[in-house]
Parts: sequence; C-alpha cells; structure tokens
Amino acid sequence: MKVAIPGLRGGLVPLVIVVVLVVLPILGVPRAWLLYLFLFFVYLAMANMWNLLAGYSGLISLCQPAFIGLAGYTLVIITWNGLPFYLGIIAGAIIAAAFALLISIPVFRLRGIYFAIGTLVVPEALRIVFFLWRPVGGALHGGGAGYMVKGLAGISMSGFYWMALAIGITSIFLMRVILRSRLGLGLAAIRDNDNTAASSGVDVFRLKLYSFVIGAFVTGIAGAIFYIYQGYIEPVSTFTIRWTMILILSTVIGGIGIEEGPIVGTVIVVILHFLLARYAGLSLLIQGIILVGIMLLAPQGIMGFIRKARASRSPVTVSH
Amino acid sequence: MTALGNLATPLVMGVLLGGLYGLIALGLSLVFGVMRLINVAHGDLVILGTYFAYFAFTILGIDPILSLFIGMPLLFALGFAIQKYLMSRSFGISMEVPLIIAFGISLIIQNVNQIIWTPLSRGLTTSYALESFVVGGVRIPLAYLLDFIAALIVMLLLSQFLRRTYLGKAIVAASQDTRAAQLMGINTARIYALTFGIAMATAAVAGVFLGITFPFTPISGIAFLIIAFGVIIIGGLGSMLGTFIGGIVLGLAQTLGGYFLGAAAQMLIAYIIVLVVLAIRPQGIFGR
Amino acid sequence: MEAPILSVVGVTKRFGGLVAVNDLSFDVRAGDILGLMGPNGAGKSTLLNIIGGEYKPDSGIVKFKGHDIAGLSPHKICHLGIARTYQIPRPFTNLTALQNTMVAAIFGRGLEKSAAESEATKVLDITELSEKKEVVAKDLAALTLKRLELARALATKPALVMIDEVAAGLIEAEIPKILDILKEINKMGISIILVEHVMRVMMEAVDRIIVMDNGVKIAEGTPKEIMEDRKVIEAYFG
Amino acid sequence: MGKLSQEMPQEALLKVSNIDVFHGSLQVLWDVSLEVKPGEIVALIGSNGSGKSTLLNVISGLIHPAKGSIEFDGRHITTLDPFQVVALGVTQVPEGRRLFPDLSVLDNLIIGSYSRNARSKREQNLKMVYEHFPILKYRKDQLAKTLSGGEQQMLALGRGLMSDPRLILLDEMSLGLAPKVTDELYKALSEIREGGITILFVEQNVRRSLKEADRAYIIEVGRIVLSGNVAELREEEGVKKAYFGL
Repeated sequence: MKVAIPGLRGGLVPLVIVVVLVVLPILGVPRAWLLYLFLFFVYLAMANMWNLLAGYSGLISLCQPAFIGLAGYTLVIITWNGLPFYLGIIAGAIIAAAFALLISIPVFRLRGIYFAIGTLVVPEALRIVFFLWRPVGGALHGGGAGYMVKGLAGISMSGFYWMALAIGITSIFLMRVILRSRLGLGLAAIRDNDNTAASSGVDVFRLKLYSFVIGAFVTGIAGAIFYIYQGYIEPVSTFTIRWTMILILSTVIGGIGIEEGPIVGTVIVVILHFLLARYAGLSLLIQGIILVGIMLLAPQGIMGFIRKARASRSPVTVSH
Repeated sequence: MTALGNLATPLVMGVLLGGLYGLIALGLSLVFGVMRLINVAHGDLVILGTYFAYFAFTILGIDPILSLFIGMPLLFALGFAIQKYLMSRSFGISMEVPLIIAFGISLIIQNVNQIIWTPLSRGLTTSYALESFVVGGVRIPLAYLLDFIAALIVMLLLSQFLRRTYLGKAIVAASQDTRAAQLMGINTARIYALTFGIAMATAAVAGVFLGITFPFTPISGIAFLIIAFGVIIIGGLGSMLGTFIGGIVLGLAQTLGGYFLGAAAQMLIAYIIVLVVLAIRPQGIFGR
Repeated sequence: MEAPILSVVGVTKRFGGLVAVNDLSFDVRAGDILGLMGPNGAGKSTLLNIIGGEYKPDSGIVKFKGHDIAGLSPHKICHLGIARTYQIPRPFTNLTALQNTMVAAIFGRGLEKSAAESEATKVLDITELSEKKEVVAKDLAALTLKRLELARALATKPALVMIDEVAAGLIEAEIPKILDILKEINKMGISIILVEHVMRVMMEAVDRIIVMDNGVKIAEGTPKEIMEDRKVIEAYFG
Repeated sequence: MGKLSQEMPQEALLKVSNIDVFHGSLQVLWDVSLEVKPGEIVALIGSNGSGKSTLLNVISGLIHPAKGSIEFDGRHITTLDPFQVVALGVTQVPEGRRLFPDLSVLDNLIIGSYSRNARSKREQNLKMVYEHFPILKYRKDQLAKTLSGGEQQMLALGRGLMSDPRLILLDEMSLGLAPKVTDELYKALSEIREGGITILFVEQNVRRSLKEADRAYIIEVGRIVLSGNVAELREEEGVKKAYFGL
C-alpha cells in the first residue's frame, strides 16, 4: 500500500485530506491536538520556505528569525494602533519581504557559506534593536519586557488552527507552483551549474532574490500567525537561532532539496517536541543527535532515502 | 578633561577585550582556513571549555588557568575526534552537510551543558577575576589584562608553530592547496583532524578567559560565535594579524557602543560594522 | 565593407604573473565562421571566457553589435546574442535534455514555457538529440553531452555562437555529421567562433583561422595559409 | 636503443594493468595499461580531455580505479592514498604547478620533503635542486606567487624532487611557457634522469614529446591507441596525422 502524503498527488486524495483537516475543530477534536497541528502547519510553512532557499536556491539563510520577528512586531504595531489583526499579518509579511530586499544588498554579495555567516548576524542585530526601540506604548511596554498583541479577543483555538492550516497548505501549494514554473526551472539550472545558467541567459542574482523575498514573505505570515497564537512577543525568544534550528531540522530530517522533505521532517520535529516536552533540554539534545546521525547515514534525509530505495528496487525511472 | 578621561576607559577596555575576541575567533578562523568548514559549534565548544574550567574550579578546586593543562588536551582530543569521525565523512557530499552537522553538534553541546549545569548564569569567580588596578586614571579590571596577555601568547605560539615546524607548514600548505599538499606526501585527513584539535585547544584557552571575564550560561556560545564571526569578517579569514585587529575593532565597537548608547546597545554597533564591512568588502578588510 | 559583428581590440588578461591573453585583436563579421586554434594554454579558453563575460579583461575593448560588452555579466551578454559551449560539457545534470535546452530558450530568449518547449524540440532536432529528449543529462554519454551544449547554445537564438572543441573524441565517420550541423547553424545566419583541434573540421568548416600561442595572435589567414605558416608549425611542434 | 630496451626482459618499475576509471557515473579510462622501466623517460600524449591527467592522478592515488591494478617496484599501490604513494617514491608534479602561493620558495621546497624518508635527505636534495635551478636559491625567500611562469615551473619540479622520488610524474610541464624556458626545463629533465630518477611525462606538444622521450603512449578519449619507441612513432602514419589532430 502506498502512503499518501497530503498535497503531493493530484486529484481526490489531497482534497479529502484538506477537507478533513478543515472540519477537524468542528468534529470536537481535543484542543491539544489542534495545538500540535497548529505548530505543525506554522513550522511547515517556514520549513518549506527554508527548503526553497537552502535546498533549491543555494541560499543557506540563517536569518529567518528576522522575518518571523519583524512580522511579529509589525503585528504588534498594527494592533496597538487599533487596526485588525489580519491587517497585521499582511503588513508583517510585507515588512518581512521589504526587509529581505533591503538586506539583500549586503548579503547577496556573499557566496555560499559566507552568505550563511552574513545572514546569521542579522537577527542578532535586530534583537538589540527591539530591545532598545519601543515602537508603541510607554515605558512599561516594549524593550525586554515585550508586548502583548492586542485585538485578539474572540479568536478561539479553532481560529488559530485555521490560520495555520491556511498558510501551511498554501506553502505546499506555492512550492508546487514555484518548482514547476520558470522560476523553478531557473533555480534548478542554477543549482546544477550556476556558470552555465548565467551563460544561458539566467539572471542568477535576480532569481535568488525572488526566492529570498518570497521566502521572507511567507515566513513572515507564518511568524505573525504564531505570535497571534502566543499573544505576546519579546526580543530574546524571537530573534533567536532556535527558530533556525527548527527549520533546518524539519527540512534536513525530511530531505533537503526534496519537495516532500519538510512535510515528513516537520511531522517528526513536532512529535519529538511534544513527546519530550517535559524534558526540554533532552528534547533538543535528541534532536541534535538525530541531525548529526541523519547527515552521516542519509544526508538526503528520510524522503531521499526512500526515493533511493525505490529507485534501486525498480530499474525503470519514475515517469510523470 | 573629564570627558576625555571617561573616554579613555572604554578605549583601553575595548582594546584589551579585543584580545579575548581575537582569541575566541582564532579556532574558527583556523578551521575555516584549512578545511573551508564553518564550524557553527565553535562558540559552544568555547563554552564547553569554560564549563570544564568551572568544573575543575568548583569541584576539584583547581585554578581555571592551571586547569588548562588538562582542558587543552581534552578539547584537542574532542576536536580531533569530531573531525575524524563526523566531519571527514561528510566533506565529499556537499557544502551544507558539514555545516548542518556542526549545527547538530552545537545543539548537543548546549543541551548537555544545560542538563549538567542547569540554565543558571555562572562565572569563574577566582580572587583575581574581581581585582582591578588603576593606570593613568583609568581603572582596568585585571581579568581584561589577563585576556589580552593570554591572546598575545596563544597567537604568538600558534604563528611560530605554523611558521617553524613541518607540521605547521603542512597545515598552511593544506590550507592553500589541498590537492597539491596530498601530492607532496601530506596525509591531509590527519592534518585536518590535527587542525581541528589545535583549534579546540585554543578554544579551551579562550573559554577559560571568557569565564573569568564574563558570566556565562549554556547558550552563551551563540553570542560568542557571532562575535567570532564578526572578528573574522572584519579581519579576513586566514590572517592572524587580521584576526587580532578584527578582535580589537569589535572590542572597541562594543565598549564605545556601550559608552555612547548604553549597555543594552553595546553589541549593536559591532553588528552594524560587520554588516557594513560585508557590504563593502565581503572578503574582509585584511582578507586576500 | 560591413561592420564586424564582434570586434576585439587590444584585449589583455593576466592571472597573477601569467599573461593569459596579451594585447589580442580580431574581428568577426556577420555570417563568418572563424577558427581559433593554438596549443593548450595558448589562451583560447580565456578569450572565450572574456567574450562570454566570465572574466573581465584587464584592458582592451570587446564590442558586439555596437555595445561595449567587456565586463558585462554573462546573462546580459547572452541576452545580447552571444552563446557558447564548453569544452568539457557543463550540463544541468539533474535536468533532462529537453529541460536543459528549455532553460536557454526561456531565460536566454525570453520565451514562455510552451513556446520554449517547441523551440527546444526544434533545436534538439537540429543537433540530432530528439531521441534523448527525456533523458536526464547525467545519464548521457560524454559525446552526446557535447551536442547538448550546442543545443543549449542555439536555443538562446544567438547571433554569434562560440563552439569549444565539439569534434574532439569523435571517430572519423562521425565528423561529416558534425560538419553538417555546423553548416546548418551557419545557414541560420549565426556567426561562429570555432575552437577545434581536429584539423579536418577546421579545414572544411571555417573561412578564416586565428592562431594563438602564449596569449598572442601569431597568425591569421585562410586554413590553407595557416597550414603552411612556419610560425604555426613551430608553435605546435616546438 | 629504444627498441633494444623494449626487447630486453627488464622488470618494469611502474606497471599499470587494464584499469577502468570513472568520474561519478561517467567512464573516463577504458582498459588502460602502461609500463615504465627503470631509467626511462616515457611520454604520454593526448588531447585535452583524453584522460592523461586522470591517468597520472590514478597512479598518484588521488583517484582509485574501478578495475585493474597498479604496481610500483613489484608492490601493489592500487588502493593506496596519495601520501603513501609519495612515501614509496612516486611523486607527481601537477598540471598548473599548484605551488603554495603564499609560502616562500624555500618553504615550498621544504614541504616537498614532508615524507619521513625525504626529511633525512632534505639538505642533500635541496643542494641538488639548487644545482639544477640556481635561480631558486637566489629567490628562496620570495613568495612563490611572485615568481615568473618559468621560475614557478622550476619550483614545482624542484619541490617534486625534494620528496626524493624514484619515479616522477610530470603533467604538462611546458604549458604556457616560452619555448626557451621549455628548452631549459627539458635540459634539466635529462640531467635529472642521469641522477637515476625515472620519468613519465604528459605533454601536449607532440614533437617535443617525441624528441625528449625514449618511448611514448598515445591516448585518445580514455583509451591507449598507440605505443612504441619514439623512432617508430615518428614514422607512424597515425601520429603524423595526429600532428594537428591531437
């Protein structure tokens, strides 16, 4: 029997899965389950975008927390000004994308691992900025004390869940579209050989910039949704490398540069997260060991491993 | 005159602190220069060195600086093993794999430290760590001076080692052209493991002096990793003098940033300098 | 006389102490097939890399259809109408032959996906790769990859194509076929710079030959003149 | 003389037997065999991409063959790593020289003597290298990257000699050098052979190869297509045609 992964095979199965996921809260599923799924979809959207950057565009971006946090703080500013939270989500995503455009000026001059170093500094700088800057409210709020997100009264767990579901499913769909578009073909060409791509007319810089900005936008939406759920934001736990770790783990465990990779990886990361919730340190320790183990034993992750096993079983290449 | 006198303190402290930052960055720079590996676990390995000294100091009652006689070989062995058993296998696969393994190692070390030592902030509070002295009206903590002296000694020893010994020359040769080094009869796999080991030995020294100077927690490694990156980005990879100067620039940025913008902002100036340097000269100011 | 489509004037490129290309000048007229030869290390590949935008010359002018292209980035040069093949094929290894060619048609020529597909199919036909259309490049044989290089270059619809050693390694019987392909390309109105060691291809395909040695142009003339030039024989045989 | 030496039942110093080599999934050498006898100078001739450098790299242990074997002085070296091959006395002077650009000339030479048995003969070999190439002594404190092309090639050759080799593999020594400099290098090469070192060299200049070597192998697209002593090869129709064809 074939295991169907949501959103992968065209046709009826994914539709049914999506419908079931949408009606879950109405069916009276326990709140805890909804929470697991909420985190799953938020992480999934972010991991899909990291996969787009690191797996398909050769950009090992370590500044995703910047996009998450900027979107979160934009949400705060919007809601503190009495505007509705959904405007906050959209504004957050736009600010994240604009910021990506801005920092692309210095960091896109860097290649490969230098890019990784350059991007690592960005969230650290932002953390300090938001430690000092109090965009709204008086001295009682902001800085290290953080902000409550306003205007969330009336949103239930089901509401949070639906938002996360929407961005999670959208991110899967978006990946499908991107990878089958001109952009996807161009990125695939760059990944295989950037010199040949350039001499075939591909504007390598521009395509990478596109995926960087798209990645920031979607990551920003997911980040804003996360902070709507959390209802609270402060700099230390926001602009933190832990976000980056979650994204890398999810992508790498499932399979970097493989479309289904983040889906599988995020399932495992979320399960581990809750199984080991009581032992916070131990959970991350185990995740670290898994990360190293996967890289040594199956660097293409679980999906890569499955693909390879399948390919070696049947000599015929899979055709679409 | 008081304004100038006030400014003298951050200036002197920045330079002295810069020595420590250069020392922290040294191992990261060495590993990158030779293996082209960005060891994102470097900060955590430095902090591991700090915790070892803390263990030696609080449980065994050994002075942190003296504990280096055990700490350095221990971290050397750990580095040697990490390269030989984890990194070397991943080198051929792709550029990301070693980077992600380093991420994994970082997670592991942080959380082992967390489990053993709890997330509480600690310090290597030896008697001399709290002392200070006054020179020309500037009060200087003794720890800062020790940092600077330690950095000078380690950098001098390392540069002499690289310049004068067969092994040192082989490390330099491998960093310039790995394949040519192999063709000259150099066992590069072994050179890599030794390089990682040496880098970790310097991390052990950095860890001790860091612990004497600042309080630390199991997750402090990330902050010092970023500082080390900043030093390398300013100083350029693979240049000892550059690393030293990069450390001083970052140290000064921090102390002057603190002086003008307040303690909370002290690292902001440093990070902005890093980003500006990246935008203008990605290979670093002293890089090739 | 018609203005040249490409003119290289006094181009020099140094790598450290080595002068790879030294004060080199030549023209390519529209519709020309220009041969470029010289021993290994003579600077031919460096020259192609300069024209293609991978290297910026230290001095000199490269003019293409009136634009000064020295130092432009490769994709811009491609858009202006210069395409190239690599001596050692550099395909997009995980893409099929068709997708390889489509990348060039989409990004080099600005076609939409469906138009690019039919264009790519046409080009694969010219280079006799139709049967290999759906094969992933990493599974193609070395000699087939050389033709894929050509297909990819043609799909950008260039005005000038630089072909680097397309005949090396072919057996005698395959050479007429490659000559036919070259003539076909030329008939489409595309100028060609041909780097080639296989003398028979040079003799039959090109109008004019430039010979380089140590980065310097040592001879220029018809194939026949070149074969009799003493300096050329010296360069090759010491 | 070439012919005679070929008929003499002399034990080969280097014996490559029927090797197949792959780069990833791409086969680059097919069933290649080659022999070098003690004291010989043997040339390996072929065009770009024909597999000459790959063959040298296989002998040096940088790449391992999928099939076949390599023996040096009666010992199997097929699966050894490069540093082990060097320690046995086989040193490659790679294409493009590949010096350590930011080290001094002297340091480059010293690194040449890295293998354990070469270290003890360091001073002696250094004297020998300076005798062959006096300019290196004059420039010993300069950084390698500041040398001219010809001097760099001399340093590359000298660095190889510092490893106290019995067989030296030379890849495209004359690449990008003026004919006069090439002459000098080949003159040094025959002196080096007088000193008891066997030589296998890759060269793209056909006439030069046939002039300097005792025997030659011609390689095309990964296969040895012709071999023999140089007098015979000069008469061979295939080689004549290959004058330009290679």
